[in-house]
Amino acid sequence: MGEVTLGHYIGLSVVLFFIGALGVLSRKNALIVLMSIELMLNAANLAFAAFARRWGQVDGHVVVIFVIAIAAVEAAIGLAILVGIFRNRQTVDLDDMTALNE
Amino acid sequence: MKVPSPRLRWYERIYLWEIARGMVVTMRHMIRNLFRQREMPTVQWPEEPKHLPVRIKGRHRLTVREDGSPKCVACYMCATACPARCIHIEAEESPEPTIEKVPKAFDIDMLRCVFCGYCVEACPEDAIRMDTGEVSIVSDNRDDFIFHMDFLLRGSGEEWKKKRGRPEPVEEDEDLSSPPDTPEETRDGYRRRERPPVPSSW
Amino acid sequence: MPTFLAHAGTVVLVWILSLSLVPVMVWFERKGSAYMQDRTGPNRAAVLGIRMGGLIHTIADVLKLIFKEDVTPPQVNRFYYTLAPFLSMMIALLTFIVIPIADDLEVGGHLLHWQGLKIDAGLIWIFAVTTIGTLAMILAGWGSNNRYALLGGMRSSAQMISYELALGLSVIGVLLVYGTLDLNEMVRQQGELVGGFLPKWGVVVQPLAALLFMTAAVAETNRTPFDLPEGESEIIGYHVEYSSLKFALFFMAEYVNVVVSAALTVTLFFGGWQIPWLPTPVLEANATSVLLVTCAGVLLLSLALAMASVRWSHRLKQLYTDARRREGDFWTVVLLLQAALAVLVAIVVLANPLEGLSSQIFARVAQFGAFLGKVTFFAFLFIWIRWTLPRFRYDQLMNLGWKSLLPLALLNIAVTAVVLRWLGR
Amino acid sequence: MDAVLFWILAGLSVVGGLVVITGRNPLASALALGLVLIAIAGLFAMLSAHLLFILQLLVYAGAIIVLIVFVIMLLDLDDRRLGEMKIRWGRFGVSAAICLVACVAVLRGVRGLTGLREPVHASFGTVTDVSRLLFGPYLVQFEILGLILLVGILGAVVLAKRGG
Repeated sequence: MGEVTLGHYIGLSVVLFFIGALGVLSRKNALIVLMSIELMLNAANLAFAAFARRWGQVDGHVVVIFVIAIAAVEAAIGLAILVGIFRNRQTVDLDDMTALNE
Repeated sequence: MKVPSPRLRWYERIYLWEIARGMVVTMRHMIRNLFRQREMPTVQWPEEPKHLPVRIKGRHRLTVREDGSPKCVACYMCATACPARCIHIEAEESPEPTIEKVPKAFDIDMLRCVFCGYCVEACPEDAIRMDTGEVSIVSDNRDDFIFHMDFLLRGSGEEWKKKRGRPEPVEEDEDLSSPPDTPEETRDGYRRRERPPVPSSW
Repeated sequence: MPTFLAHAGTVVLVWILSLSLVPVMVWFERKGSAYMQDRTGPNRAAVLGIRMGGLIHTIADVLKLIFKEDVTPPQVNRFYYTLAPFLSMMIALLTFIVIPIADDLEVGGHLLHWQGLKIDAGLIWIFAVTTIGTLAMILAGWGSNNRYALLGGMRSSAQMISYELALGLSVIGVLLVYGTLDLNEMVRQQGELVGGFLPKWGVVVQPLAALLFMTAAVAETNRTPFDLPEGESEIIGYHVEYSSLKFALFFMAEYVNVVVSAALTVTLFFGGWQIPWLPTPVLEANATSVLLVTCAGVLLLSLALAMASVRWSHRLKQLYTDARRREGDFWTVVLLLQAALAVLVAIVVLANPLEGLSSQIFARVAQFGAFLGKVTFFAFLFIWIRWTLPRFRYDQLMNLGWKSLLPLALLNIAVTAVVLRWLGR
Repeated sequence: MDAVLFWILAGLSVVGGLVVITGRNPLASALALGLVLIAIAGLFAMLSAHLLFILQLLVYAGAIIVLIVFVIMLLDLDDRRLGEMKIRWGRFGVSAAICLVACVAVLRGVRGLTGLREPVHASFGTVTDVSRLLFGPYLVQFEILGLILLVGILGAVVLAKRGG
């Protein structure tokens, strides 16, 4: 197994970030896109926490707390918008939301 | 109809005082029952006999004539009246000239019986009664619940008398509107009996 | 590594504790409710004639629930349906591990914490884990694929979320007073005295918070008067479709939750493992006399009960012909043995008084006993409340949570902050 | 010990992440996301970030996942609508290729990072430690964060009300 270094954590963070990015790019379901964004935010959080541990400074933790709070707000607002859209259009498919395009 | 809700005082509206009062009530009951268990109204059946009304409809019995033969004339009235169809009668000719038929078999399926008492009402000969007072009919075998004629008749004999704890009430010209041989102190419909101690627990 | 082992041991200890309190809770529930309603309650099931006042019925119940057929309705979503009860039980058990059950003990240079998870944000841990508990209810309701179960699940999760706010905010006042999130540190501070004679328990310094917390805790554990999520007989709850062991898991999780709530109430507001007026150093110094007093108490109590038991035994022999007639004799013997044990311990202690490590260990055991006693009392209080109060209607429930408890909790925070500032802390 | 734990948690989070983006049913995605978040909470604990560990559980695993699950149930996506939500494998493949290339590129750069063996002081990442920064140098940002949360609450309420 070897020793776990900073590289491992950052590598995991990168992999998770790109999984999230893949979800955002390829899925059309707004719910899953929202969840993928949460995934990306978490990947970033992990990197922050790992660097904070590496340099022995908790400033990184403060940033993570900010990100968590913002993610909570984002989820709340995003889901509220989603519910609103679903009420009006009976769909959560992002490709159908082209009202401004027509 | 609109029922006006009572105006609550301030201490009633914040509930706390009333909750405390309610909890005192339940705790009082609990403590009283914990230390005076024998006064609890629960009847510890079967260790303790159940106080049944005298005229409760219990298991059926078939009444007998003075010579011991069944009063039943196999007229099928009871079987016809039975809503649960639990009475099964087979008739045969009677040896006596004054009686036309007697039952060869008289079975009651107690698993189907609903204890409605219509058979007793229907009987023109006062041959079937439900005054045994036996309501707990228990077995672990289905066959035991089909009561045959000999048991239904024997139930009116010594064994039944012992169980009943009072003299056999069968009289030819008895007044059926009031329970027979009812002692004065049980006129309220309940037999008073010394209650044995209730099993207590910790 | 020894510290790790000690933590693991404590986790196992508190789990055994919380799980073994479940049958006791069920016993309280059945026998207590029976006596409150002038009934006798369960008194038949017996092992070799020993009925233990109906406690054996709980074992019978457990056996029944285990061996019952596990009916899984065909329309359910099997994965979520199976996951939910396990999640619910797991979360109930996870909550308990941050609660300290005795003071720290220093052995051979290692500081042993009698707390499964030694974490300085212990209080937030409890809220973090209980929030996930909501998920178990939603999953149970949704996975059952039954609209009544789904409505029950939604209702209960809405209730949980609403009361979690009140629960969390009511605790903030306590946080302000003690200035820490560490539960063990909080308990240690509750050993001090206020005004020279009152122990500085949470309920003394934060009475309103204690009241709010206990109300919200009853609601969180879904017990009467807030038991709409279950509503056994009238409105169907989220676990209608469950049977056998899966139902038993929900059932046990509820009781573990009650124990956890009681333990948390005790830890935050009633001094945790503190024995009033006997902080740890004093307790260690006077270990011998405390133990002797305890022995004397046990001796007197056992003798009194043994006398009652002899009378009771006489009555049993008149009443029964089977093995149950010997139960009184059994208890008499057990109580006399207990009395003898107390005498023996007292003699041993008089010969060589407790000092050093033994007195420290005795102090921890005594504190654990105090904690256990308090937890049992509060667990009984929940049951007592259940059999006293009628159930709330759903709108009343929401009104109480959002319009009464929440503003009061906020008010409590503001007042506490102002007072603390004024006192100059 | 640490390495085993890391690889277990890392494996859980990656598998969970893949389930999140490939799940047909949003509920499966949401639960997988919960798994990822709990695994990441575990990683936080391994990085001795005590407060973050608990906050991750409280806010993410507790609140956000429950919120998402609630919304999924409110939306009542039936089988027909779920059928329309099939993954377009063409688009998915192209995106996956791009992401894979980018991921490998970044990972090559990451490989050189070492360290993490140095011990940190005992109170690292505890509530006291983090809040000393939070209420010190970052006080203004923290207050702004509170404001954002307030605005977020109001916004969510307004959005939810207007729709009905």
